[in-house]
Amino acid sequence: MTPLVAALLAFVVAVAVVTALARDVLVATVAFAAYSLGLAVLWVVFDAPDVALTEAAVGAGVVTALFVAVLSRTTRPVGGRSFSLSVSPTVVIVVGALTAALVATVPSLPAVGDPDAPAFDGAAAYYLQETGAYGIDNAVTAVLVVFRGFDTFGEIAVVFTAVVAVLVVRGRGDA
Amino acid sequence: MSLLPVAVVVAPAAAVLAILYFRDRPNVREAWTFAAALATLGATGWLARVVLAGARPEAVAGTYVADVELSLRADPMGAMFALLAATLWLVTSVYSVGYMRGHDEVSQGRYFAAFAASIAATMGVALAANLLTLFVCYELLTVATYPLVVHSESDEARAAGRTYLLYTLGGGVALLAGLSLVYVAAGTLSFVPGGVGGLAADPLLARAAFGLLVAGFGVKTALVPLHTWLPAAMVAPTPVSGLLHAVAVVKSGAFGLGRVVTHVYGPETVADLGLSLPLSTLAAVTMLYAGVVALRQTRIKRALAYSTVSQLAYIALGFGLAERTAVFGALLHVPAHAFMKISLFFVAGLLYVESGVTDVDDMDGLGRRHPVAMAAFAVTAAGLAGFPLVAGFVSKWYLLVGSLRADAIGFAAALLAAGVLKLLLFWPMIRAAFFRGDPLASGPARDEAGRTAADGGAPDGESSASTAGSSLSDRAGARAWEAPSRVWRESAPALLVPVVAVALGAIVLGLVPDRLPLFDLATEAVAEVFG
Amino acid sequence: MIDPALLVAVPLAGSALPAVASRLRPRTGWPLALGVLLVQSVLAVWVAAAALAGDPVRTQVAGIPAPFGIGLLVDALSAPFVVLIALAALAVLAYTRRGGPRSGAFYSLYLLLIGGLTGVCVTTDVFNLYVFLEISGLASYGMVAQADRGAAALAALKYLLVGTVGASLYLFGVGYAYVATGTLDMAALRAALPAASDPLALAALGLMVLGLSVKVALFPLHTWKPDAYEAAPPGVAALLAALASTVAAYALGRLLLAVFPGVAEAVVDAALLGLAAASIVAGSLLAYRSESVARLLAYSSLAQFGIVVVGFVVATPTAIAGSVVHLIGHAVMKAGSFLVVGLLARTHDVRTVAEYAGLARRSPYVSAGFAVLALGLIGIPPTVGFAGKFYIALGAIEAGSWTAAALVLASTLFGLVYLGRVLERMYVGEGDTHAGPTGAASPGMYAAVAVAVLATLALGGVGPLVEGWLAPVLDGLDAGLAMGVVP
Amino acid sequence: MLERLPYLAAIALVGIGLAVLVDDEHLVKKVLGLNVFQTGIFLFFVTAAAREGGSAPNVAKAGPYANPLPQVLILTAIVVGVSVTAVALALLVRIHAEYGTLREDAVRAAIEEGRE
Repeated sequence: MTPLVAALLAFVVAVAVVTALARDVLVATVAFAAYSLGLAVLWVVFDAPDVALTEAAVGAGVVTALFVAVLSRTTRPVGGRSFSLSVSPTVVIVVGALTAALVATVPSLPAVGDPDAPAFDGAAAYYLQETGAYGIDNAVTAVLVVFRGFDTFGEIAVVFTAVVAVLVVRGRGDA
Repeated sequence: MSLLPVAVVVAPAAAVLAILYFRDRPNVREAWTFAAALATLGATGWLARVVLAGARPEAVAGTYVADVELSLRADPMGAMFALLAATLWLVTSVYSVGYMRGHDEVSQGRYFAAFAASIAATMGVALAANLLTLFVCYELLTVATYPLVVHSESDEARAAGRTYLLYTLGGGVALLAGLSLVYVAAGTLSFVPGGVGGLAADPLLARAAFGLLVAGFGVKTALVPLHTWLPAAMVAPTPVSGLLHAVAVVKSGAFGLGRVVTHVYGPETVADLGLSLPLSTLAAVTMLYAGVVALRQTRIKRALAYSTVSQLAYIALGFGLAERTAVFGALLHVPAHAFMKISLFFVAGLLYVESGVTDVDDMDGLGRRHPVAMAAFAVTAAGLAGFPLVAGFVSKWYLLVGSLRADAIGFAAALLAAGVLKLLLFWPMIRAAFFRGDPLASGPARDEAGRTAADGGAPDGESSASTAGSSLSDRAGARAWEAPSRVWRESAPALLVPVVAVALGAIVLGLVPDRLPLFDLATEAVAEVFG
Repeated sequence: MIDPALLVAVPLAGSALPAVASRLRPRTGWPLALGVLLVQSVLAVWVAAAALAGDPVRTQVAGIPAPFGIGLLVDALSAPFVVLIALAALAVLAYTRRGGPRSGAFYSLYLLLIGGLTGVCVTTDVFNLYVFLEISGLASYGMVAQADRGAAALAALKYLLVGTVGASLYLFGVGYAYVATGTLDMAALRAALPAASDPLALAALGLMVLGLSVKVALFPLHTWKPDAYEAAPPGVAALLAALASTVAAYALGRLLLAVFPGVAEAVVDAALLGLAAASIVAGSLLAYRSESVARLLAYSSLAQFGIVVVGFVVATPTAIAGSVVHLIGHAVMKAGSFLVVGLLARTHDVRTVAEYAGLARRSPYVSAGFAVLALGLIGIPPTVGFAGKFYIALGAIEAGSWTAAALVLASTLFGLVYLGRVLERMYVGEGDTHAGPTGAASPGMYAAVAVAVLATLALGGVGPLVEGWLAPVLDGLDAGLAMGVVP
Repeated sequence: MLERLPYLAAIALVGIGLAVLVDDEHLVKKVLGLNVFQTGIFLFFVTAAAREGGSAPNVAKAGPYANPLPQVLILTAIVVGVSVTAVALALLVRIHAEYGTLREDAVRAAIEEGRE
């Protein structure tokens, strides 16, 4: 656990809290963009450059742009305090219970970076070993297009579904 | 594989569709009812002959759920019930036409269709070869009779319909739970004369299952405290009360109870598990309680309903004793009570249609206005009280002997006490009808056809609106078939003939019971069960 | 033999056709969707028949061996659902030709939904299942929003938010399962999980079950359902009622049976039984209090899926067969009911229980059909609704789970209370019995309803068949093998 | 516990996101909450992929490598998440066009009003 990781995690959680509490949705959106960038850096630190690239481009870029575009077409609340601190007790109980249950599992999780964790056996080891055979250096790419290409096919379908759904929602599906 | 049992069920079922299709053409519609009733009676009669000759025709529709087949099998007990239902359906159809037209009821197409469907379901109950098939038909019977209960569509009828459904489907749930337990315990649901065996292996489970089955069938048998739906359901038109709530529905419950005792557990197992005493006690309590409550009723139909509750308990008691003679008595009491009670209901309906009388207090002098009908009433009432020479005597005699043979003196005393209660119930009615009052001075005002003017005297929610709403000229012009009621002052023949027929049936059952196929079938059934 | 991958690929690839073609020529969406679905149905029936007649049909996509690649499997458990999806899609399609919506994009979503749901049914990879869950989810959000009313957009958004939370919780569970075992393949998971440290397996199970429970809409995770079903166009409501929750429940069952048996069984069973009981009771109560018939039917689904979950918890062969029968039966009956609701809204402009009064006289045939469907939902024999419940109750008794048995049996009475209300109004309610029709319906709409009614009756005896199909698969389960998957 | 800090952070993000999603009346905030919620789960996966002294899973370089599989899963999940967000935002635009507000309570009130 490097201090860098700890600092990044602290930043990400802090910005997430700002996103949560900001009453002005534009402030929240900007905070969310910062949050995405923080995550992207975190992905790099965790040796996931492909995820980092996608997060920076899609998460911080496209999503933020979409939010801003929506906000520019709609109104946003003005006036009053900048942060809202009131949360309903039910939400606190439900979310708190889920969070507490999840935290209780943390000690059982393998330590971060533990090379003996089960996740490094099995499928992952197979992928790393076989990647070369397909003439691809980047194991992530190989898994994406070869070993789990069916997921990627599904992913394309998800994007297409979203496009069509947006058309339908915007009322442009009638042709 | 035989088509005969199938025909018995399909004949009334097929009539449902025809009746619905011709719902707006009364004569064609009723023709279908009669054709189906005759066909059903013919098929049932043939079936009874075949069964008496020793055959057991069977029809299997295939495995339904788990390993249980949906199948029909005619044995003496089932054939007896089927024959009874078929006979009374024909009689009731005649009466229904008279009653429904005479009373100008709404939705007659639905009425006759539901009636035929109820008979089809009853036939299924009678001929079911296993508990699951019986259950399926039992539930369908509930569904099919619901439209009859709510027929008038008044608030009271709807409330009664809700009560009816909750009780009977609740009973169905208990029944389903019970049969599931039996299936898990015994591995089969088939009816075997004398019991399937193996049920005593787990006494606790077997007792729980028996309790659930009794509760399930007990609802329709109207065992106290599951009986309250029955008086409420008297809101239905009288022929419905007659056939369904004195014969098809309640007898399906009693019949199911009998099946459980004789063909699922078997009399021996019932005795071994100590189930005989609780069931008999429950029956005896019902018998006496309902007998007392009946005395306090002011409406004729409600009094009859409580009398039914009491009489059904006789049958339950006979099965509960699980003794040869008592079971025989219980089986005989099924047709005996059916004939007697249906004629009482028919008379009650006749009095309402012809004279507008619904209350016991209004019966003064009716014996002079309706001598034939009231004579039939008196005779069958006497039979219910246990007088010799009428159907009720024979069956009660066997029940009495059976309870003595089972060394159950207490139950024998209860039987006698219940007979006295019947006497107390019916004697005031008969005395009022024949020995009191002036028919023209008492009771509600009548028009020349002997019908009530709108007087709010409708029986248990039966819509008086239809009577009040149509003017006299309407009736005279449009209803040519009403004319006979003026020619023959007694009552309309469509009403009176069925009354006389069932009353004669009750007398024949009392005079020469052993000459009738019903008696032979009951004898055969007992022989099968007790070996 | 046909590759099961085609079952997924055909509708997903075919979904491009209606959207594109209807831009070039209007009104080509419906026939194209019909064509794709016909192909799909033939494939589905063919594969299912092969799987039920002999060994399960399986494939490893792109030839990557199990457990490293993604496996697809049509066995006795998934085959009925594959066929159900294809045929229900065809029947509802017949309805939508006139009942609408009719845009090309809508039919693209329609095919995407079918492809996604089929994918959920055939995949044996827990992450792949997530992807298909999201495809079908996105498609259904879009389809709900297709309705003109403004409320539809809010209902769709609520559906989207809750549905995505459900899918994400499931994904979280996949994460735990993967961290604990290093694999995503169901069979390999089953083999590895008992060895995994307990809290992780329990967390994986808990999150996956929680996520799928949201999709199934078990109480109290149901809040999206009534709004979505009420706001959606009738055809969409029927399709979703038939398939969306059904397929999620299938996935739940598959996970419980094929992946997680043995993981903290007592706790999990108690929790699931509690969830099911809450669904049965609360769903019935909410249904009873609904004024809108569509909402009533949506709430009734809570209770019905509660019963299905009971079957999966009891998990004897009888109970599992019961859950499968009840899932299929409920799909048919509930879809049919929603089609009737749409039909009546169109022909008589009625939507609430009060407005249904006296409908039996105004529209006798449709009312009779609805009565059969409602009796089936209550569980009256000989409909399929009874068969499923009876099997589940029988299985519960065999297993000695008296609470479960009592719950299932009692649910009949609950059903009677909330559906009896509607039937009573329709048949003996005091209503405007003479008002004429306000709109016309197409033969396709009537045909779709008739198919549902006939299937409700005809499927009543399907139990022994399903039991027979499932027996070999469940035998493998008892032997400690993952369902239908050779170790 | 400290060496598992990223897991705790992931759970915290899930909790924060879920709370916003459930509690906030503003529909845009709900969608933002959904995104935070999802990315919390992504963090869980990517953390599980990290390896002590490892490098990005490029087999041309020397190992040991981070686990490529969770990374691939998250690549897919990110795209799914964006797709969902896009549809959600399209719905928001339509709701705003219809009711002129994006506060859930206000929209509900408007719908109720329209019904009466």
